[in-house]
Amino acid sequence: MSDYILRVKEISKSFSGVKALDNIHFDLKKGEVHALMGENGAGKSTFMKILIGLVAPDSGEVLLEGENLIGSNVNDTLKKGISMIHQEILIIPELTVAQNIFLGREREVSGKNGLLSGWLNDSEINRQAAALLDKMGVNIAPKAKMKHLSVAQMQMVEIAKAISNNAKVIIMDEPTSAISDKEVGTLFQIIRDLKAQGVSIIYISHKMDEIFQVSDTITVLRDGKYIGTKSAAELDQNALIAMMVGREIDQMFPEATQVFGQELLSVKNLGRAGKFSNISFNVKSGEILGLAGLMGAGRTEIARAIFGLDPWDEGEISIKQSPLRARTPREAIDRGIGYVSEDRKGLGFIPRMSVKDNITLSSMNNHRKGGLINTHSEQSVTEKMIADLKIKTAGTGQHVTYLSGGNQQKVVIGKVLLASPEIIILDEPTRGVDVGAKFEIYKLIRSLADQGMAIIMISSELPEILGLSDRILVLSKGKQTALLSKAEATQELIMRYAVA
Amino acid sequence: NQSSNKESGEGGGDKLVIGATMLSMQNEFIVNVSDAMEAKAREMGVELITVDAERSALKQVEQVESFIGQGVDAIIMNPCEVEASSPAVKLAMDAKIPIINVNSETSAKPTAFVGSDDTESARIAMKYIAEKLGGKGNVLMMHGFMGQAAQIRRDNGAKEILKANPGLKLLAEQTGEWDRAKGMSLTENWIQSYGDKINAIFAQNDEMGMGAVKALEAAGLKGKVLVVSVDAIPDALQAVRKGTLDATVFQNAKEQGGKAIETAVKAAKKEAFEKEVLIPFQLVDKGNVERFLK
Amino acid sequence: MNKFSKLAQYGIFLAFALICLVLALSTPKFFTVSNLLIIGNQVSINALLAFGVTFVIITGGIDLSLGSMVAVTGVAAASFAHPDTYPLIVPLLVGLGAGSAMGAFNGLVITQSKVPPFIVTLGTMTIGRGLALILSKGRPVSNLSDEFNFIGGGNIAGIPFPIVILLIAFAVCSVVLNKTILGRYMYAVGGNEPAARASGIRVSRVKMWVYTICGLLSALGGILLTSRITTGQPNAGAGFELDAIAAAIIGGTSTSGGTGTMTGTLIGALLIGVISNSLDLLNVTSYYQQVVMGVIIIGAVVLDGVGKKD
Amino acid sequence: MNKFSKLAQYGIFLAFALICLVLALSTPKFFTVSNLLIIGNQVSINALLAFGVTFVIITGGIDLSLGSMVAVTGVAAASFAHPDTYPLIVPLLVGLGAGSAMGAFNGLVITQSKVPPFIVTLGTMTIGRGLALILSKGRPVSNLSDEFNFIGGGNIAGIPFPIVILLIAFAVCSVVLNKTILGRYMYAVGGNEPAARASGIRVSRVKMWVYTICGLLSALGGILLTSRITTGQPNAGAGFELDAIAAAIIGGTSTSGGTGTMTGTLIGALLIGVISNSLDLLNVTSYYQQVVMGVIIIGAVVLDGVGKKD
Ligand SMILES: Nc1ncnc2c1ncn2[C@@H]1O[C@H](COP(=O)(O)OP(=O)(O)OP(=O)(O)O)[C@@H](O)[C@H]1O
Ligand SMILES: Nc1ncnc2c1ncn2[C@@H]1O[C@H](COP(=O)(O)OP(=O)(O)OP(=O)(O)O)[C@@H](O)[C@H]1O
Ligand SMILES: [Mg+2]
Ligand SMILES: [Mg+2]
Repeated sequence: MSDYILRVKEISKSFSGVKALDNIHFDLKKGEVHALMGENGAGKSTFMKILIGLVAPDSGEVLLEGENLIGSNVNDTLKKGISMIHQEILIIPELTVAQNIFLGREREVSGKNGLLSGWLNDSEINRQAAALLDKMGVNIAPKAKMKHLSVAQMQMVEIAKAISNNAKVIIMDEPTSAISDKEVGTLFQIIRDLKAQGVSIIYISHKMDEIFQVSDTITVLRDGKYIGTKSAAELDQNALIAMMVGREIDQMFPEATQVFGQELLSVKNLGRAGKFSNISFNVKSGEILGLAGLMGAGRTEIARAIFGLDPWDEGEISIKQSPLRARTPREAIDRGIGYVSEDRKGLGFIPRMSVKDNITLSSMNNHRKGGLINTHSEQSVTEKMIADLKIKTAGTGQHVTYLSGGNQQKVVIGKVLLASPEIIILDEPTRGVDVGAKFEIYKLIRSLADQGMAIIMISSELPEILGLSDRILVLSKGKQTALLSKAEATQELIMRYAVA
Repeated sequence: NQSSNKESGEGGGDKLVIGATMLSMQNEFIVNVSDAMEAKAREMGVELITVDAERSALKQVEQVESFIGQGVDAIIMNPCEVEASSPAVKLAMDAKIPIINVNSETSAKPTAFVGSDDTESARIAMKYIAEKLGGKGNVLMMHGFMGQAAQIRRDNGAKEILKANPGLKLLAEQTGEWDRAKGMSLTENWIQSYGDKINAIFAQNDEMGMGAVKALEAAGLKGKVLVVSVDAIPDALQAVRKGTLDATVFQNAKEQGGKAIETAVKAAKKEAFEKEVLIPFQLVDKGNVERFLK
Repeated sequence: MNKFSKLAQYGIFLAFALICLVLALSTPKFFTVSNLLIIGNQVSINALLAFGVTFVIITGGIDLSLGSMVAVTGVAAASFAHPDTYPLIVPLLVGLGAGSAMGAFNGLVITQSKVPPFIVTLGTMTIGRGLALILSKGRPVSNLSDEFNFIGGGNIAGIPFPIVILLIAFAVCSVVLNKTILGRYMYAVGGNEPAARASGIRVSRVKMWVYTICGLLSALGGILLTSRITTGQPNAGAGFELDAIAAAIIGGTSTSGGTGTMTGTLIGALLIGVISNSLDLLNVTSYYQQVVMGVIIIGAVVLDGVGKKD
Repeated sequence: MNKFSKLAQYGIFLAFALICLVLALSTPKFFTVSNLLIIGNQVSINALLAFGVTFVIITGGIDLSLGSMVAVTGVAAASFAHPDTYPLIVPLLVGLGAGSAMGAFNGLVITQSKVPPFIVTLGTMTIGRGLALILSKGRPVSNLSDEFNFIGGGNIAGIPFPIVILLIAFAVCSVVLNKTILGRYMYAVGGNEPAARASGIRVSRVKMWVYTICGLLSALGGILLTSRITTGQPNAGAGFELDAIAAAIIGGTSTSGGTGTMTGTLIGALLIGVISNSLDLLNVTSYYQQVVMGVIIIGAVVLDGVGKKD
């Protein structure tokens, strides 16, 4: 009994009448990695926020080494030895990496008492941050401003922050959703070290292979209810998926048909100073082109340039042989390009607008009626899209901010589809999306290609790239290093070109 | 030493420079004073630098400091406040630059004063009301910006007369912030509250008085309520002629401005000058309004 | 608008109803037809400006130049409104044109430079005030034609004309905000500007529209004011911007952009108007009026917040 | 502060230097010691308020009650500063205490209710104005002791005392912002409030501090003003809030929170002061002054933006 460090009993929580968590039980052993699994919207993050003291539960008990934590605020729980890597990146953009890592703990670091206890000791903060990042094997300058980092680098800083707290329990809510394999390797090494020191870890991820790599125990939630806890050794992928979604998924990737039509998009010698250079490729109707590369390879930058979000310096982009001129998102959309960004929250949707208003935002011209909006056509189009994409929402009027990550992603895809694109660029389309929804999205991507669209898919998950792409363009440090056919591509080959 | 510092105009280097700081160039009466000063300065061949204190005593003190720094030959100040503008007078006196107060006073004694006493204007207006009502009736008073010198003095003057006429009852007093639209709204609201009980309204300036007239006209009460205000701006004079405004109190802007420049020039040249030039107020009603219309 | 945000508005609506009830009980003069019409009349100008600034705030901007635009447009219109000079349409077009031009200038600077709206409109606030004084040479422009004065002073079937204008403007603004694509884009731009851009919305164009509309509504307010007091005052409208912004925020428009409704803003404007009317009716000493006004405004919004809690 | 943000400040610094250069060339009176001291003296009050509001804006808030706090604290201090009544420390403590209390009240309402800072401080702006009038019965409080008047009017070795206070306040505010944990938390709260909260920062406490400090600095400004004009003026300080906020934003503090420096704010305040001083020196007609002032302020910030572009 006493080897449980954290015990949770009968936690329930409702948001405006809707039950997000219903009578949850959870026990965490000392020194174990305990995976928490469930579909998007199952209540995992809400549960974790209750543990850390950011959300107050309606009822229930949280005991850390026998001490009840209910009523404690974040400040207390952090001090008592729980720390958390949040699902959404929570950083202060204007502060430096080191300042972010030790935010809230400046007093401990400065080591000063009495009158000087309010004084900052930034040289010590920088020194400790440098040591920490070095020990983790992460190459980020402690004095760099946070806002100048890539999302992946920000995520590594968040990891550093959580482990620097010397916590007994570390919650990791989708820590790998924005980082590439190399950093995942780094993280897993850290997790093993922590485990050896007796630290307990709650690990949340939608990446199945990770779960079986790191976890000792797995607990599954579904629709806010506790489903069960099993030792990782007892389970295999299919059994786990069945526990999560309540049914089995046999084949993850749909069959490719491989009949391509005319060339829709062609990119010639595209370059942007300091970001990428000499990029040339084309995509045909019905084809899925995968863009592979390590974090920071410049894939997102290329996508943004094509879509008109960023300028470019040299080269040409043509749609059906005629070049882009205005180089704005409006032109791109009008010419038939759709873009699903990797930055869902920043570029994807308007949080405080309804599902309907978001989903029709790029195609409002289809809902014009004598100068006013035709709400009827909007409503019916939205309902159809919700049904087609199986979006889980309380209704067309629900604010997108209250949807779970996977469903937010579907809303963004729906918006892009409604603008009737011929070319769709999907940047990390399944980031943070649960297995069930991932499967839906794969089917959707393939069916779009089958309908004659040209698809560019950027992904850091190699199985996804391999499973779905007809051709694969590999990038390394802003340069294109290979264009592989489906037949010749293997995980090892892609990696070889990605580090070239 | 100051003449070497002076801006040399086309005519040569010896032109006298006078710095003037005005209460507010958004106030029609003050603009008239300023125009009169400008005209007189041109006539006398002196350079006049006019700045706007925008009703802030602090700004006024700073402007006088700047004038001293620039080494002007004389300063004319149209004070924002009795007390708060006084440090400016002291600064100028200490720097041995003559300073002439125009239009209103400060508690510190300047080199000379040209103008009239605001308290008197309110006395004149209220006396007129007392007379017309036969010493008996209900009066409403509309104040300017609370706490400003003109508001305080016009309040004092009016209250003096009210005290002397126990038959006059002050039903209510509120601020209309010198503003016509605010004066109009306030009167509309008063009409709701007091309706027929109102016999007279004293507005501390013509702008508010004109607003009161508009509201009374709209309510069909104009014939029954006496409205008197202060300043004699052109609009108010027109209204007096038409009979919508019963009376206003004329303050001679032209005379004040001209005399201020004359006095400043004399003081700068160290010639003899009058230490106090008082320019009297005059009541304007239907009987004598033609004299004041250009 | 979905159910949730409609519910959120009940808060301020209830606060408003409560205050009206208290007033009706404390003075019988409050709930008379004539007094309600007076309030409507007095509220109209602030409400027009508040509608304009609601658009701006929804897109995440701010406009501090409203008051100056009232002055410039009022003076400009008045200059063409003397009796027997131009037909009525001329001063109206001049005023509305001047307001739209100033608004468009705000929009142009804001979209073309990286200067925050606060500074740009603070600058045009000062510039506008100067322009109004230059145009009028610092003196009120009076002697206006009767037709012009009807706009602010006349009645239609016993309803003051400003109230008629107010209601029409309210209807039009509500439709623009809720039923047109432009309105939808305003919410999108204020809700998440990068996402709006990535959705193909021409953000600069939306902002240009919004500041221009705000200028146009300020001009309407300026014309109404000028006509009501039968003079173009170069110093008119000082401080109006704060009242208008207050009305919008009291009505639930968030300064961070992306939310707000015209109904909320109308209630906000009415709330301010009702309080200042009734403080006069109750003859509260003017010093205390200010204290009471401040307390009630904060109180109403606190009440609103309580209503919103889940 | 790292190199990048230092560079970003060069923009406004260069704009400022450029304007000074133009002025120095157009009038020889500009670059005299006496004129520079005058400018420093004139800038001091606005700069103090701007320092206070910089803290507030960095946390993502706003304070519109600065001007009213100047009036209340000035009147309160003046009431205890008559000659031969209390020692000098009493009016100072009364003024500073009143300012801190009002600031703390702002902070309390903002953190305890869900009312946006704009509305809360607009409310206290009105309330404060009323309080100042009530305290002073609507009349200036004059006849103050010589020691009290020294604060705003005296010199130390030829340097006006307000400049000395300004420099000390600048040093202290810079240290608080850059060298203390409180300062760090201000940036964090304004930069990303949920992230600050998740890091265990007590956001409400930080906000309480910030509004209280802003009240304290306003009180310092109020005391300086009162002493300078040797009167506690109940209507003093009207409109000061906009100038102070403008100084902060011109100096690079973003209204969306999380950025800003005291050096920037100081330059912003100096810029405003220098322009208004030199427009007087150049004898620009007052109406045109406003236009020029507006154009230069927008222009300076445009220039700043150009400097910032990468
Ligand atoms: N503040 C809130 N207000 C209303 N509903 C909320 C709020 N926060 C969460 N929810 C709802 O609670 C449910 C659980 O959300 P939660 O974020 O915990 O899911 P999750 O399991 O972490 O999903 P994902 O895998 O997508 O991150 C969802 O239906 C979500 O819409
Ligand atoms: N705002 C920024 N400021 C500075 N550098 C940036 C910024 N955004 C991205 N970078 C850098 O630009 C490079 C290219 O980033 P990009 O996001 O295009 O990479 P990517 O190949 O799409 O990788 P990812 O898998 O992370 O999406 C990276 O080195 C990144 O650190
Ligand atoms: Mg989650
Ligand atoms: Mg990317």
